[in-house]
Amino acid sequence: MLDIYYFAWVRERIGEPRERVETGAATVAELVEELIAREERYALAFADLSALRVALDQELAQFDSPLAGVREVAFFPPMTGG
Amino acid sequence: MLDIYYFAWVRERIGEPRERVETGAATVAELVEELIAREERYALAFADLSALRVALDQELAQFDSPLAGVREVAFFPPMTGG
Amino acid sequence: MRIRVQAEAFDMGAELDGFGTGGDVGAVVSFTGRVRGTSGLTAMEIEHYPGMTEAAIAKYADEARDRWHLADVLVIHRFGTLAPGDPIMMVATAARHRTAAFEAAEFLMDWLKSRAPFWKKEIGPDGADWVAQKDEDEAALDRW
Amino acid sequence: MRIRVQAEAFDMGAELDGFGTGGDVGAVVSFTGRVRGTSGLTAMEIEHYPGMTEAAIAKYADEARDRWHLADVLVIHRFGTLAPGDPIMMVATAARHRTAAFEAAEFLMDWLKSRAPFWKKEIGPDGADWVAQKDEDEAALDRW
Repeated sequence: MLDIYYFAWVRERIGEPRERVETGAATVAELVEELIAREERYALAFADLSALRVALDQELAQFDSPLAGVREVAFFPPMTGG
Repeated sequence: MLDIYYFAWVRERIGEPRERVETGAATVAELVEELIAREERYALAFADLSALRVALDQELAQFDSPLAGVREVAFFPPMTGG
Repeated sequence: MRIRVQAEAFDMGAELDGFGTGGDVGAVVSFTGRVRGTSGLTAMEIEHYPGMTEAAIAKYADEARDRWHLADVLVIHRFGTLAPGDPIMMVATAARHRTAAFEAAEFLMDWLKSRAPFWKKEIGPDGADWVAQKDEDEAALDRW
Repeated sequence: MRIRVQAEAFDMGAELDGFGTGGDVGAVVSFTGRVRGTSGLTAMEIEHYPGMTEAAIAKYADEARDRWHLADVLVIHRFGTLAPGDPIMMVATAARHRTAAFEAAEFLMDWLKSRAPFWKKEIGPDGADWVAQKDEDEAALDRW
Protein backbone atom coordinates (compact mmCIF):
# COMPACT_ATOMS: atom_id res chain seq x y z
CA MET A 1 0.00 0.00 0.00
CA LEU A 2 1.19 3.42 -0.94
CA ASP A 3 0.07 6.80 0.42
CA ILE A 4 -0.13 9.42 -2.32
CA TYR A 5 -0.26 13.13 -1.44
CA TYR A 6 -1.21 15.94 -3.80
CA PHE A 7 -0.46 19.62 -3.25
CA ALA A 8 -1.45 22.99 -4.73
CA TRP A 9 -3.10 22.81 -8.18
CA VAL A 10 -2.35 19.10 -8.48
CA ARG A 11 -4.50 18.57 -5.40
CA GLU A 12 -7.21 20.77 -6.86
CA ARG A 13 -7.28 18.87 -10.15
CA ILE A 14 -7.28 15.47 -8.48
CA GLY A 15 -9.94 16.68 -6.06
CA GLU A 16 -8.41 15.24 -2.89
CA PRO A 17 -5.27 15.82 -0.83
CA ARG A 18 -4.41 12.19 -0.21
CA GLU A 19 -5.30 8.65 -1.16
CA ARG A 20 -4.09 5.15 -0.49
CA VAL A 21 -3.46 2.90 -3.49
CA GLU A 22 -2.51 -0.68 -4.16
CA THR A 23 0.03 -0.74 -6.97
CA GLY A 24 2.58 -2.96 -8.65
CA ALA A 25 4.34 -0.01 -10.29
CA ALA A 26 8.12 -0.28 -10.18
CA THR A 27 8.80 3.41 -10.76
CA VAL A 28 7.11 6.76 -10.26
CA ALA A 29 6.50 6.97 -14.03
CA GLU A 30 4.69 3.62 -13.99
CA LEU A 31 2.54 4.78 -11.08
CA VAL A 32 1.65 7.94 -13.00
CA GLU A 33 0.61 5.82 -16.02
CA GLU A 34 -1.63 3.70 -13.80
CA LEU A 35 -3.27 6.82 -12.35
CA ILE A 36 -3.74 8.46 -15.77
CA ALA A 37 -5.46 5.31 -17.05
CA ARG A 38 -7.88 5.45 -14.15
CA GLU A 39 -9.79 8.70 -14.61
CA GLU A 40 -9.86 11.92 -16.60
CA ARG A 41 -8.94 14.07 -13.57
CA TYR A 42 -5.63 12.24 -13.23
CA ALA A 43 -4.92 12.65 -16.94
CA LEU A 44 -5.54 16.37 -16.47
CA ALA A 45 -3.29 16.64 -13.42
CA PHE A 46 -0.44 14.66 -15.01
CA ALA A 47 -0.75 16.11 -18.53
CA ASP A 48 2.65 17.85 -18.34
CA LEU A 49 5.16 16.05 -16.16
CA SER A 50 7.77 18.78 -16.73
CA ALA A 51 5.51 21.06 -14.65
CA LEU A 52 5.47 18.57 -11.78
CA ARG A 53 7.79 17.54 -8.99
CA VAL A 54 7.72 14.29 -7.01
CA ALA A 55 8.88 13.38 -3.51
CA LEU A 56 9.39 9.84 -2.18
CA ASP A 57 9.14 9.48 1.58
CA GLN A 58 9.48 13.28 1.80
CA GLU A 59 12.64 13.54 -0.28
CA LEU A 60 12.69 15.07 -3.76
CA ALA A 61 13.03 12.35 -6.42
CA GLN A 62 12.75 11.78 -10.18
CA PHE A 63 9.99 10.25 -12.27
CA ASP A 64 12.24 7.29 -13.08
CA SER A 65 13.02 6.69 -9.39
CA PRO A 66 12.09 3.17 -8.16
CA LEU A 67 9.20 2.72 -5.74
CA ALA A 68 10.60 -0.34 -3.94
CA GLY A 69 10.30 0.17 -0.19
CA VAL A 70 8.62 3.55 -0.56
CA ARG A 71 5.61 4.26 1.66
CA GLU A 72 4.75 7.82 0.72
CA VAL A 73 4.67 9.52 -2.70
CA ALA A 74 3.82 13.20 -3.21
CA PHE A 75 3.09 15.11 -6.43
CA PHE A 76 3.16 18.90 -6.63
CA PRO A 77 4.14 21.85 -8.83
CA PRO A 78 7.52 23.58 -8.38
CA MET A 79 7.76 25.08 -4.91
CA THR A 80 7.19 28.77 -4.38
CA GLY A 81 8.14 29.40 -0.76
CA GLY A 82 10.23 32.17 0.71
CA MET B 1 42.90 80.77 7.94
CA LEU B 2 42.46 77.05 7.63
CA ASP B 3 41.10 74.59 10.22
CA ILE B 4 43.02 71.32 10.17
CA TYR B 5 41.58 68.20 11.81
CA TYR B 6 43.49 65.02 12.61
CA PHE B 7 41.91 61.65 13.36
CA ALA B 8 42.95 58.25 14.72
CA TRP B 9 46.74 57.60 14.77
CA VAL B 10 47.41 60.81 12.81
CA ARG B 11 45.82 62.71 15.69
CA GLU B 12 47.90 60.73 18.18
CA ARG B 13 51.18 61.44 16.34
CA ILE B 14 50.42 65.15 15.90
CA GLY B 15 49.29 65.34 19.54
CA GLU B 16 46.14 67.36 18.99
CA PRO B 17 42.81 66.89 17.24
CA ARG B 18 42.62 70.28 15.59
CA GLU B 19 44.57 73.42 14.86
CA ARG B 20 44.11 76.63 12.95
CA VAL B 21 46.89 77.64 10.52
CA GLU B 22 47.74 80.55 8.30
CA THR B 23 49.05 79.20 5.00
CA GLY B 24 49.75 80.21 1.44
CA ALA B 25 49.79 76.61 0.21
CA ALA B 26 47.99 76.16 -3.12
CA THR B 27 47.42 72.40 -2.76
CA VAL B 28 47.10 69.81 -0.02
CA ALA B 29 50.59 68.53 -0.89
CA GLU B 30 52.07 72.00 -0.37
CA LEU B 31 50.30 72.28 2.97
CA VAL B 32 51.74 68.92 4.01
CA GLU B 33 55.25 70.10 3.07
CA GLU B 34 54.80 73.21 5.20
CA LEU B 35 53.67 71.12 8.16
CA ILE B 36 56.49 68.58 7.79
CA ALA B 37 59.04 71.44 7.78
CA ARG B 38 57.61 72.71 11.07
CA GLU B 39 58.25 69.91 13.55
CA GLU B 40 59.33 66.31 13.88
CA ARG B 41 55.87 65.11 14.94
CA TYR B 42 54.42 66.29 11.61
CA ALA B 43 57.22 64.55 9.71
CA LEU B 44 56.33 61.40 11.60
CA ALA B 45 52.60 61.67 10.93
CA PHE B 46 53.06 62.43 7.21
CA ALA B 47 55.95 60.02 6.57
CA ASP B 48 53.88 57.78 4.27
CA LEU B 49 51.20 59.66 2.36
CA SER B 50 49.94 56.44 0.76
CA ALA B 51 48.73 55.45 4.24
CA LEU B 52 46.75 58.69 4.59
CA ARG B 53 43.48 60.09 3.33
CA VAL B 54 42.47 63.74 3.10
CA ALA B 55 39.11 65.49 3.16
CA LEU B 56 38.43 69.09 2.11
CA ASP B 57 35.37 70.69 3.68
CA GLN B 58 34.25 67.18 4.70
CA GLU B 59 34.52 65.64 1.22
CA LEU B 60 37.20 63.08 0.32
CA ALA B 61 39.90 64.70 -1.88
CA GLN B 62 43.39 64.06 -3.27
CA PHE B 63 46.78 65.35 -2.20
CA ASP B 64 47.03 67.37 -5.40
CA SER B 65 43.61 68.98 -4.83
CA PRO B 66 43.69 72.82 -4.70
CA LEU B 67 43.02 74.57 -1.39
CA ALA B 68 41.44 77.72 -2.88
CA GLY B 69 38.25 78.53 -0.99
CA VAL B 70 38.67 75.60 1.40
CA ARG B 71 37.97 76.26 5.11
CA GLU B 72 38.49 72.81 6.61
CA VAL B 73 41.13 70.15 5.91
CA ALA B 74 41.22 66.75 7.61
CA PHE B 75 43.94 64.09 7.61
CA PHE B 76 43.31 60.50 8.69
CA PRO B 77 44.15 56.86 7.95
CA PRO B 78 41.85 54.73 5.74
CA MET B 79 38.42 54.43 7.35
CA THR B 80 37.48 51.30 9.25
CA GLY B 81 33.80 51.68 10.03
CA GLY B 82 31.00 49.17 9.70
CA MET C 1 19.36 26.84 15.73
CA ARG C 2 15.70 27.80 15.68
CA ILE C 3 13.37 26.45 12.98
CA ARG C 4 9.62 26.98 13.05
CA VAL C 5 6.84 26.27 10.57
CA GLN C 6 3.68 27.88 11.84
CA ALA C 7 0.32 29.43 10.95
CA GLU C 8 0.69 32.24 13.50
CA ALA C 9 2.15 35.63 12.68
CA PHE C 10 5.56 36.50 14.12
CA ASP C 11 7.37 39.70 14.98
CA MET C 12 10.68 40.11 13.12
CA GLY C 13 12.06 42.50 15.74
CA ALA C 14 11.15 40.30 18.69
CA GLU C 15 12.60 37.20 17.00
CA LEU C 16 15.93 38.98 16.57
CA ASP C 17 16.06 40.01 20.21
CA GLY C 18 19.15 38.33 21.60
CA PHE C 19 19.87 36.48 18.34
CA GLY C 20 23.58 35.91 17.68
CA THR C 21 24.87 37.41 20.90
CA GLY C 22 27.59 34.77 21.28
CA GLY C 23 31.16 35.89 21.96
CA ASP C 24 32.56 35.26 18.49
CA VAL C 25 29.74 36.84 16.46
CA GLY C 26 30.63 39.97 14.52
CA ALA C 27 27.81 39.95 11.98
CA VAL C 28 24.07 39.24 12.05
CA VAL C 29 22.01 39.30 8.84
CA SER C 30 18.24 38.91 8.67
CA PHE C 31 15.79 38.63 5.82
CA THR C 32 12.04 39.00 6.23
CA GLY C 33 9.52 38.39 3.44
CA ARG C 34 6.12 40.08 3.50
CA VAL C 35 2.92 39.79 1.48
CA ARG C 36 2.93 42.72 -0.96
CA GLY C 37 -0.39 44.50 -1.23
CA THR C 38 -0.02 45.18 -4.95
CA SER C 39 -2.42 44.51 -7.85
CA GLY C 40 -5.43 44.46 -5.56
CA LEU C 41 -4.24 41.33 -3.74
CA THR C 42 -6.60 40.66 -0.85
CA ALA C 43 -5.05 37.52 0.64
CA MET C 44 -2.32 34.94 0.17
CA GLU C 45 -2.79 31.26 0.94
CA ILE C 46 0.28 29.17 1.65
CA GLU C 47 0.04 25.40 1.48
CA HIS C 48 2.83 23.18 2.73
CA TYR C 49 3.81 19.54 3.13
CA PRO C 50 3.95 18.89 6.89
CA GLY C 51 6.96 16.83 7.87
CA MET C 52 8.85 17.30 4.64
CA THR C 53 8.86 21.06 5.16
CA GLU C 54 10.61 20.89 8.52
CA ALA C 55 13.07 18.28 7.24
CA ALA C 56 13.96 20.31 4.14
CA ILE C 57 14.47 23.51 6.13
CA ALA C 58 16.61 21.70 8.70
CA LYS C 59 18.73 20.25 5.89
CA TYR C 60 19.44 23.63 4.31
CA ALA C 61 19.99 25.29 7.69
CA ASP C 62 22.51 22.57 8.64
CA GLU C 63 24.27 22.99 5.32
CA ALA C 64 24.47 26.78 5.74
CA ARG C 65 25.74 26.45 9.31
CA ASP C 66 28.52 24.06 8.29
CA ARG C 67 29.53 25.84 5.10
CA TRP C 68 29.73 29.35 6.60
CA HIS C 69 30.59 28.32 10.18
CA LEU C 70 27.51 30.06 11.53
CA ALA C 71 27.27 30.63 15.27
CA ASP C 72 23.48 30.62 14.95
CA VAL C 73 20.74 30.34 12.35
CA LEU C 74 17.01 30.98 12.49
CA VAL C 75 14.27 30.11 9.98
CA ILE C 76 10.56 30.80 10.42
CA HIS C 77 8.02 30.13 7.65
CA ARG C 78 4.27 30.51 7.87
CA PHE C 79 1.45 28.63 6.15
CA GLY C 80 -2.30 29.30 5.97
CA THR C 81 -4.09 32.50 5.02
CA LEU C 82 -2.12 35.75 5.16
CA ALA C 83 -3.13 39.37 4.55
CA PRO C 84 -1.18 42.06 2.65
CA GLY C 85 1.62 43.40 4.84
CA ASP C 86 1.83 40.18 6.88
CA PRO C 87 5.26 38.63 7.41
CA ILE C 88 5.55 35.36 5.43
CA MET C 89 8.92 34.12 6.61
CA MET C 90 12.30 35.14 7.91
CA VAL C 91 15.84 33.86 8.14
CA ALA C 92 18.69 35.14 10.27
CA THR C 93 22.36 34.17 10.34
CA ALA C 94 25.13 34.97 12.81
CA ALA C 95 28.79 34.66 11.80
CA ARG C 96 32.21 36.12 12.53
CA HIS C 97 32.29 38.27 9.40
CA ARG C 98 29.75 40.05 7.24
CA THR C 99 30.44 38.19 4.01
CA ALA C 100 29.66 34.83 5.60
CA ALA C 101 26.48 36.11 7.26
CA PHE C 102 25.22 37.67 4.00
CA GLU C 103 26.08 34.67 1.83
CA ALA C 104 24.50 32.19 4.22
CA ALA C 105 21.27 34.22 4.39
CA GLU C 106 21.07 34.48 0.58
CA PHE C 107 21.83 30.78 0.21
CA LEU C 108 19.00 29.93 2.63
CA MET C 109 16.58 32.24 0.83
CA ASP C 110 17.41 30.81 -2.59
CA TRP C 111 16.90 27.23 -1.42
CA LEU C 112 13.77 27.93 0.61
CA LYS C 113 12.29 29.72 -2.39
CA SER C 114 12.58 26.74 -4.75
CA ARG C 115 13.15 23.63 -2.67
CA ALA C 116 11.14 23.88 0.54
CA PRO C 117 7.65 22.44 -0.07
CA PHE C 118 5.51 25.58 0.11
CA TRP C 119 3.05 26.77 -2.53
CA LYS C 120 1.58 30.26 -2.66
CA LYS C 121 -1.84 31.17 -3.99
CA GLU C 122 -2.78 34.80 -4.55
CA ILE C 123 -6.38 35.80 -3.96
CA GLY C 124 -7.47 38.98 -5.75
CA PRO C 125 -10.59 40.69 -7.06
CA ASP C 126 -10.61 38.42 -10.14
CA GLY C 127 -10.14 35.14 -8.34
CA ALA C 128 -7.29 32.98 -7.14
CA ASP C 129 -4.03 32.00 -8.86
CA TRP C 130 -1.23 29.71 -7.86
CA VAL C 131 2.07 31.59 -7.99
CA ALA C 132 4.29 30.17 -10.75
CA GLN C 133 7.95 29.49 -10.09
CA LYS C 134 10.17 32.13 -11.69
CA ASP C 135 13.01 31.00 -13.96
CA GLU C 136 15.30 33.41 -12.11
CA ASP C 137 14.55 31.69 -8.79
CA GLU C 138 15.55 28.30 -10.19
CA ALA C 139 18.62 29.87 -11.82
CA ALA C 140 19.64 31.48 -8.51
CA LEU C 141 20.46 28.01 -7.13
CA ASP C 142 23.32 27.62 -9.60
CA ARG C 143 25.53 30.05 -7.76
CA TRP C 144 25.74 27.80 -4.72
CA MET D 1 14.89 57.12 5.89
CA ARG D 2 16.42 56.95 9.37
CA ILE D 3 20.10 57.81 9.90
CA ARG D 4 21.66 58.08 13.34
CA VAL D 5 25.24 58.49 14.55
CA GLN D 6 25.28 58.03 18.29
CA ALA D 7 27.27 56.98 21.35
CA GLU D 8 24.32 55.13 22.92
CA ALA D 9 23.68 51.42 22.44
CA PHE D 10 20.69 50.42 20.32
CA ASP D 11 18.47 47.36 20.12
CA MET D 12 18.46 45.74 16.68
CA GLY D 13 15.09 44.08 17.27
CA ALA D 14 13.40 47.24 18.48
CA GLU D 15 14.83 49.28 15.59
CA LEU D 16 13.30 46.83 13.11
CA ASP D 17 9.88 47.03 14.73
CA GLY D 18 7.59 48.39 12.06
CA PHE D 19 10.44 48.93 9.58
CA GLY D 20 9.41 48.50 5.93
CA THR D 21 5.73 47.88 6.56
CA GLY D 22 4.66 49.90 3.51
CA GLY D 23 2.20 48.37 1.01
CA ASP D 24 4.69 47.56 -1.71
CA VAL D 25 7.43 46.02 0.45
CA GLY D 26 8.07 42.32 -0.07
CA ALA D 27 11.59 42.09 1.39
CA VAL D 28 13.40 43.51 4.41
CA VAL D 29 17.11 42.84 4.97
CA SER D 30 19.07 43.90 8.03
CA PHE D 31 22.74 43.75 8.95
CA THR D 32 24.03 44.28 12.47
CA GLY D 33 27.72 44.45 13.36
CA ARG D 34 28.90 43.58 16.86
CA VAL D 35 32.17 43.83 18.76
CA ARG D 36 33.68 40.33 18.74
CA GLY D 37 35.06 39.24 22.07
CA THR D 38 37.97 37.35 20.53
CA SER D 39 41.71 37.51 21.28
CA GLY D 40 41.12 38.90 24.74
CA LEU D 41 39.65 42.14 23.42
CA THR D 42 38.37 44.16 26.36
CA ALA D 43 37.03 47.26 24.60
CA MET D 44 36.69 48.94 21.23
CA GLU D 45 36.98 52.67 20.74
CA ILE D 46 35.38 54.22 17.69
CA GLU D 47 36.41 57.70 16.61
CA HIS D 48 34.48 59.61 13.97
CA TYR D 49 34.43 62.91 12.11
CA PRO D 50 31.26 64.71 13.24
CA GLY D 51 29.45 66.33 10.36
CA MET D 52 31.27 64.48 7.62
CA THR D 53 30.05 61.16 9.03
CA GLU D 54 26.38 62.06 8.75
CA ALA D 55 26.86 63.58 5.29
CA ALA D 56 28.73 60.52 3.98
CA ILE D 57 26.12 58.10 5.35
CA ALA D 58 23.27 60.16 3.91
CA LYS D 59 25.00 60.20 0.53
CA TYR D 60 25.37 56.40 0.39
CA ALA D 61 21.85 55.86 1.75
CA ASP D 62 20.42 58.16 -0.92
CA GLU D 63 22.38 56.37 -3.60
CA ALA D 64 21.17 52.95 -2.39
CA ARG D 65 17.58 54.15 -2.21
CA ASP D 66 17.63 55.48 -5.77
CA ARG D 67 19.55 52.61 -7.31
CA TRP D 68 17.45 49.80 -5.77
CA HIS D 69 14.18 51.72 -5.46
CA LEU D 70 14.09 51.15 -1.73
CA ALA D 71 10.86 51.87 0.12
CA ASP D 72 12.90 52.54 3.26
CA VAL D 73 16.46 52.51 4.53
CA LEU D 74 17.94 52.71 8.02
CA VAL D 75 21.55 53.27 9.14
CA ILE D 76 22.74 53.50 12.73
CA HIS D 77 26.44 53.75 13.64
CA ARG D 78 27.91 54.21 17.08
CA PHE D 79 31.06 55.95 18.27
CA GLY D 80 32.81 56.02 21.64
CA THR D 81 33.82 53.11 23.86
CA LEU D 82 32.14 49.75 23.24
CA ALA D 83 32.39 46.41 25.05
CA PRO D 84 32.59 42.91 23.50
CA GLY D 85 29.12 41.84 22.35
CA ASP D 86 27.93 45.43 21.91
CA PRO D 87 26.21 46.35 18.67
CA ILE D 88 28.44 48.68 16.60
CA MET D 89 26.12 49.54 13.75
CA MET D 90 23.23 48.34 11.67
CA VAL D 91 21.67 48.90 8.28
CA ALA D 92 18.25 47.83 7.04
CA THR D 93 16.69 48.01 3.60
CA ALA D 94 13.10 47.51 2.41
CA ALA D 95 12.35 46.73 -1.24
CA ARG D 96 9.84 44.93 -3.46
CA HIS D 97 12.07 41.93 -4.04
CA ARG D 98 14.76 40.09 -2.11
CA THR D 99 17.60 40.64 -4.55
CA ALA D 100 17.27 44.42 -4.35
CA ALA D 101 17.06 44.39 -0.53
CA PHE D 102 20.14 42.15 -0.21
CA GLU D 103 22.22 44.06 -2.75
CA ALA D 104 21.38 47.45 -1.26
CA ALA D 105 22.32 46.27 2.24
CA GLU D 106 25.65 44.85 1.04
CA PHE D 107 26.35 48.01 -0.96
CA LEU D 108 25.75 50.12 2.14
CA MET D 109 27.96 47.90 4.29
CA ASP D 110 30.82 47.94 1.79
CA TRP D 111 30.76 51.74 1.54
CA LEU D 112 30.31 52.37 5.25
CA LYS D 113 33.22 50.04 5.94
CA SER D 114 35.73 51.96 3.81
CA ARG D 115 34.31 55.42 3.11
CA ALA D 116 32.41 56.62 6.17
CA PRO D 117 34.85 58.44 8.49
CA PHE D 118 35.04 56.02 11.42
CA TRP D 119 38.20 54.56 12.91
CA LYS D 120 38.28 51.58 15.24
CA LYS D 121 40.82 50.98 17.98
CA GLU D 122 41.00 47.63 19.73
CA ILE D 123 41.95 47.60 23.42
CA GLY D 124 43.36 44.31 24.67
CA PRO D 125 45.58 42.93 27.42
CA ASP D 126 48.71 44.03 25.50
CA GLY D 127 47.61 47.56 24.76
CA ALA D 128 45.71 49.38 22.05
CA ASP D 129 45.87 49.07 18.27
CA TRP D 130 44.18 50.96 15.49
CA VAL D 131 42.40 48.52 13.20
CA ALA D 132 44.04 48.52 9.75
CA GLN D 133 41.92 48.63 6.64
CA LYS D 134 41.72 45.24 4.93
CA ASP D 135 42.60 44.99 1.25
CA GLU D 136 39.48 42.89 0.75
CA ASP D 137 37.31 45.71 2.12
CA GLU D 138 38.74 48.19 -0.36
CA ALA D 139 38.42 45.61 -3.15
CA ALA D 140 34.77 44.99 -2.22
CA LEU D 141 33.89 48.47 -3.51
CA ASP D 142 34.79 47.47 -7.07
CA ARG D 143 31.68 45.36 -7.48
CA TRP D 144 29.41 48.40 -7.22
